[in-house]
Amino acid sequence: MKVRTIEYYIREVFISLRRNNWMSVASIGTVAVSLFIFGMFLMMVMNMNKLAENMESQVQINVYLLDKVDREQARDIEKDLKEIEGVESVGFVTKDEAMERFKDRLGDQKTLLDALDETNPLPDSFEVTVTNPDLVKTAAEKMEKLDGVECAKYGQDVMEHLFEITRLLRIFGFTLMLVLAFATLFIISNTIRLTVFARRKEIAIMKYVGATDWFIRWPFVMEGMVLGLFGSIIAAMVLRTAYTAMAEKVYDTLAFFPLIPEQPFLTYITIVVVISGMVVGAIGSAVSIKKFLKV
Amino acid sequence: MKVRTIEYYIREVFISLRRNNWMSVASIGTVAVSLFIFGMFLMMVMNMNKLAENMESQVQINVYLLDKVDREQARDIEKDLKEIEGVESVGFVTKDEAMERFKDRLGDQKTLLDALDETNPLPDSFEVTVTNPDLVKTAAEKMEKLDGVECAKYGQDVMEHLFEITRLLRIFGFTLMLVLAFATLFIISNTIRLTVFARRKEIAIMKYVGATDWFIRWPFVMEGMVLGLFGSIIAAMVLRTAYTAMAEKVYDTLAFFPLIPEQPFLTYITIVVVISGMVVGAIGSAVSIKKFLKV
Amino acid sequence: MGLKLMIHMKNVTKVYENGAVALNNINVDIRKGEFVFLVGSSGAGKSTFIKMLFREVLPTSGILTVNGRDVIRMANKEVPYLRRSLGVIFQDYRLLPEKTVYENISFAMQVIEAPRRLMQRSVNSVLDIVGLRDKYKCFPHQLSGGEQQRVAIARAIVNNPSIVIADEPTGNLDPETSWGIMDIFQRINAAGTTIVMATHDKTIVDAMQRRVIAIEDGQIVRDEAQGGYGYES
Amino acid sequence: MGLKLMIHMKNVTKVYENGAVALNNINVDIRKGEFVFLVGSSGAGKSTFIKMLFREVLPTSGILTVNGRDVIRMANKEVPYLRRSLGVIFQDYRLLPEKTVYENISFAMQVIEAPRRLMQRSVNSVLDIVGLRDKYKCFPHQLSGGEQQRVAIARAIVNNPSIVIADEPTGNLDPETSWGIMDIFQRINAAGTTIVMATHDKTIVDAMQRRVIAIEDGQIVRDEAQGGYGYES
Ligand SMILES: Nc1ncnc2c1ncn2[C@@H]1O[C@H](COP(=O)(O)OP(=O)(O)OP(=O)(O)O)[C@@H](O)[C@H]1O
Ligand SMILES: Nc1ncnc2c1ncn2[C@@H]1O[C@H](COP(=O)(O)OP(=O)(O)OP(=O)(O)O)[C@@H](O)[C@H]1O
Ligand SMILES: [Mg+2]
Ligand SMILES: [Mg+2]
Repeated sequence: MKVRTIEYYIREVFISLRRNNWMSVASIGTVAVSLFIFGMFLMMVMNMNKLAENMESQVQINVYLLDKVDREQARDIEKDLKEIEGVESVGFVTKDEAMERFKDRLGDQKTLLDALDETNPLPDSFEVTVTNPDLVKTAAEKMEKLDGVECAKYGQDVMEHLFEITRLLRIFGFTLMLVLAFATLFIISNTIRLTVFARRKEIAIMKYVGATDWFIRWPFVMEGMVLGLFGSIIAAMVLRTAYTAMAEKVYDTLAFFPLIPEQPFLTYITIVVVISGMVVGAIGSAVSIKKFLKV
Repeated sequence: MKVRTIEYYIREVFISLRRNNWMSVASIGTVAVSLFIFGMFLMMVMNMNKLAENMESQVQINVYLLDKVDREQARDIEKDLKEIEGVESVGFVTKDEAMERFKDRLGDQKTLLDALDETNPLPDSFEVTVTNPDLVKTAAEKMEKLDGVECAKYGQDVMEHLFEITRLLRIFGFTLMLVLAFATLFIISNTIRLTVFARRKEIAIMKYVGATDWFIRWPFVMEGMVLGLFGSIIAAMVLRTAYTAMAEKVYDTLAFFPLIPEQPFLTYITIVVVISGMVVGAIGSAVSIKKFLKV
Repeated sequence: MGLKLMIHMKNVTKVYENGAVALNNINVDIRKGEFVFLVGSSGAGKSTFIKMLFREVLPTSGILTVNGRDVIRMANKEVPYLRRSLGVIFQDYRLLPEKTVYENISFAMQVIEAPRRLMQRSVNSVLDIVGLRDKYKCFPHQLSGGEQQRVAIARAIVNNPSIVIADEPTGNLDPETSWGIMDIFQRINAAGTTIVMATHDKTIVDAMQRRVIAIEDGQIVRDEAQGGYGYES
Repeated sequence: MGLKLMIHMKNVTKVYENGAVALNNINVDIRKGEFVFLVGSSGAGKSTFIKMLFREVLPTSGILTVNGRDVIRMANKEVPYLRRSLGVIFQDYRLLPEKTVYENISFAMQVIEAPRRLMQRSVNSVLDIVGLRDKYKCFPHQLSGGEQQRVAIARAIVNNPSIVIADEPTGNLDPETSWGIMDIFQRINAAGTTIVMATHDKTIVDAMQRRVIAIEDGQIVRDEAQGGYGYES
């Protein structure tokens, strides 16, 4: 392939975008809109996933100590706990702290505890977080076997409930993403196919004049790529602006919500969107043109 | 307009769908896919909304009675409560029931209550639900003024938190729907525009032979409508199947989730999808053809 | 010549958007029943002349009336009715690619909401006239160049228009078939139809001895009541 | 006649998908440097004959070689190279609608990756030959019928093909311009190019006295080394 010809291809792409400007605008618009939708849900699903992770990571094991255990022994137990597989962090909670928290939880009904006078029946305990929810059960069993530990509780039913939810959230998110990816692919390649279809006569004429398939195909593929590029840049820009605006709103009003921080998330999304746009555009063109080359 | 001509229009639509079958399939596909996405999110948003409503409706005011109030008086208070603006339902909770629930809530720590021996310091109470969350505050104030009522509590901070979330959920859902509606509109009309564009020469020829604008436009508009109809029927069918399958899964594993029941929800969704498909198809055609009629 | 004025052009000039002057100050009157040949070399302005008559192209200046209608100041929604009174044979045929021969011709009758019975009869009769009865089911791309041209001719005459406007109607026809077409034109002309025909066919023009308008570089250089093609070649 | 065989047809038959028999058992040999007129009435099969030469249409049966290549058994990827050795003027022009006159002609040279300098020179020179130098910037829809036809002619000859295949190349040209084109054909023919031309133009065929192949109803009815158009009309 001569430099001359490559130069010709490139010039060809831009001339064609300009002369078929009506169709170019239509397909850039469609690419932009469908990638925007795709990107929006990619962001949503990723945030949902983050939320699920966050919820899971909050699962903790409470390790209650026997009354007779003193601070010295407690430190030893802490060391042992840290050596158990999957344990991420270990925090000590004195019986007084436990009582405070209990009172907070009771709220209205804390007057009930007045009946206890000054005695505190709660034990000292450790709060242990575990890296992987699957390890919770075995870890808790190991903990109960340690000297000085009365019991290790981890809210079995709540946790299972939670896992069920996050699992569904993940399956749903993944299905959604798959469906949307196909839909986007379908819509973009369909649009490009229609623009190629509108130019099928031109393609035939080129062949009759002696052009090889690749000579005809290259400018089309590059044009598809450029259409995809322009469309996806528009989509990416809108997505970035929208996410930033939304993030601000969420920080203001729902500070506890674990939103994925803008950077490097947005960069990542931009790359995904722009690359999908270009690839789908190029492949869409290449595939659509095929049937019209058979003359 | 003669019957002959109407007959001609109808025949024309089906001949054209068949002869331009390649383009027909492309646009029916695009309509189906984009309406499917739209319908999927319509369903999602409506369910989210239901969830929000459900959460809000669970906001309740606990009206605690003075110890001295007997059952007779309690019945009077119940009547008074029901007359307060915005009150939806009133349920009586005896002090024993309250203790049972309290024990359940404490879970692990219920041994604490052993210290109370057999005394029950909890009062009788009413659980009052309110139709509109905005009315909660004033209703609670009125309740506290009633004879025999010690206090009326409604978890102010939790509720405000919840409202914030449901409000955001609603805004987000509404924005999503708006964005998706525009996107669907844009994609479908763009696709139809491309198919009309591919036939612009035909339109010009018809005009040169003396056809009026409406004579040319009718078959196109009807064709757009039929394309939209076919596409939307496919979308609706897939949506119905998917929702039923999903509902089954949710009932199995997340029984507490307040999913909207399939009927009449799916009928409603089907109607919305099919009508939008037809309307967008018809209007898309009518608008796209306009510029090519100017010869 | 007290007959009705079918086409009236006064100081008509056409300059295309790119600056090309296609017609320059044309004055022509054509009366009912005339048979006019429009001759001139390639690019002289014949097609532009013809396209103005059915308002594909609007004159840049001047006065143009066709069949009593002011083509320039006509409302948009009147244009279809002007076109229905004309039978136009386009230089590039302009057949509907997705319609069969039969449908292409009957389309011109659908447009005027003709009764179905009449339609079938008329279409079959013009198909006979142009010799394409057995090709009625073909699509344009399944026809030879000359066959397509004959479909265009059939479509133009099927409605018995008051003026037939033909742009190079025999360009892709062999001499024999061309003469067949000219016979048809002479017959419908004898029945009162005005005919305006742009052509390059010297043999036909010379043999027919009808009115000849010669255009060169956008101007009328000759207008003879009974002329020949001109210039020996 | 020891010259190279450029076109060889043996028992070639073409039946279209709808059952139309366009050519029936054709046997023709055309040698380097010949100038052949293909005549016959509308729908006789001339365009089908010509379309087979550059493989737009594949024969249903028979043997066909063009320029030494077996057109029927040729691999798909060889087709462009067959077409590049031919200069084809299509009956329906087939200009690229979104390209200017200059681009349409230079496209045929882009395809063979000709150096830019040569391309500019060649395109300008053929534009001069067909008399369209000042229209080089126009798009096809801005040209008259004859001008479009001349662009098609220019594109066909710009690469100095070894065979020029012309389907009705003067159908939309006035006699004077037609003779100009014939002069060009005679010049390139004298330089060794083989020319096959389907035409309805009796005057030209009669005047040139070259080989004439007459087709009727898909069969060769006459093949004369120095013939005329035949049949008086
Ligand atoms: N694609 C096709 N499908 C079916 N029939 C066809 C097709 N192309 C041509 N024909 C038929 O084959 C016959 C020969 O056509 P061809 O185009 O070769 O004629 P021609 O000699 O070039 O005529 P003309 O002088 O009118 O151009 C005609 O009867 C035509 O209707
Ligand atoms: N749409 C257009 N835009 C610009 N210039 C045009 C347009 N149509 C025609 N022309 C130019 O106007 C002049 C007259 O064109 P016209 O088509 O009327 O010629 P013609 O006499 O019909 O020629 P032919 O015999 O070749 O068909 C030509 O020079 C042509 O290039
Ligand atoms: Mg013309
Ligand atoms: Mg032909």
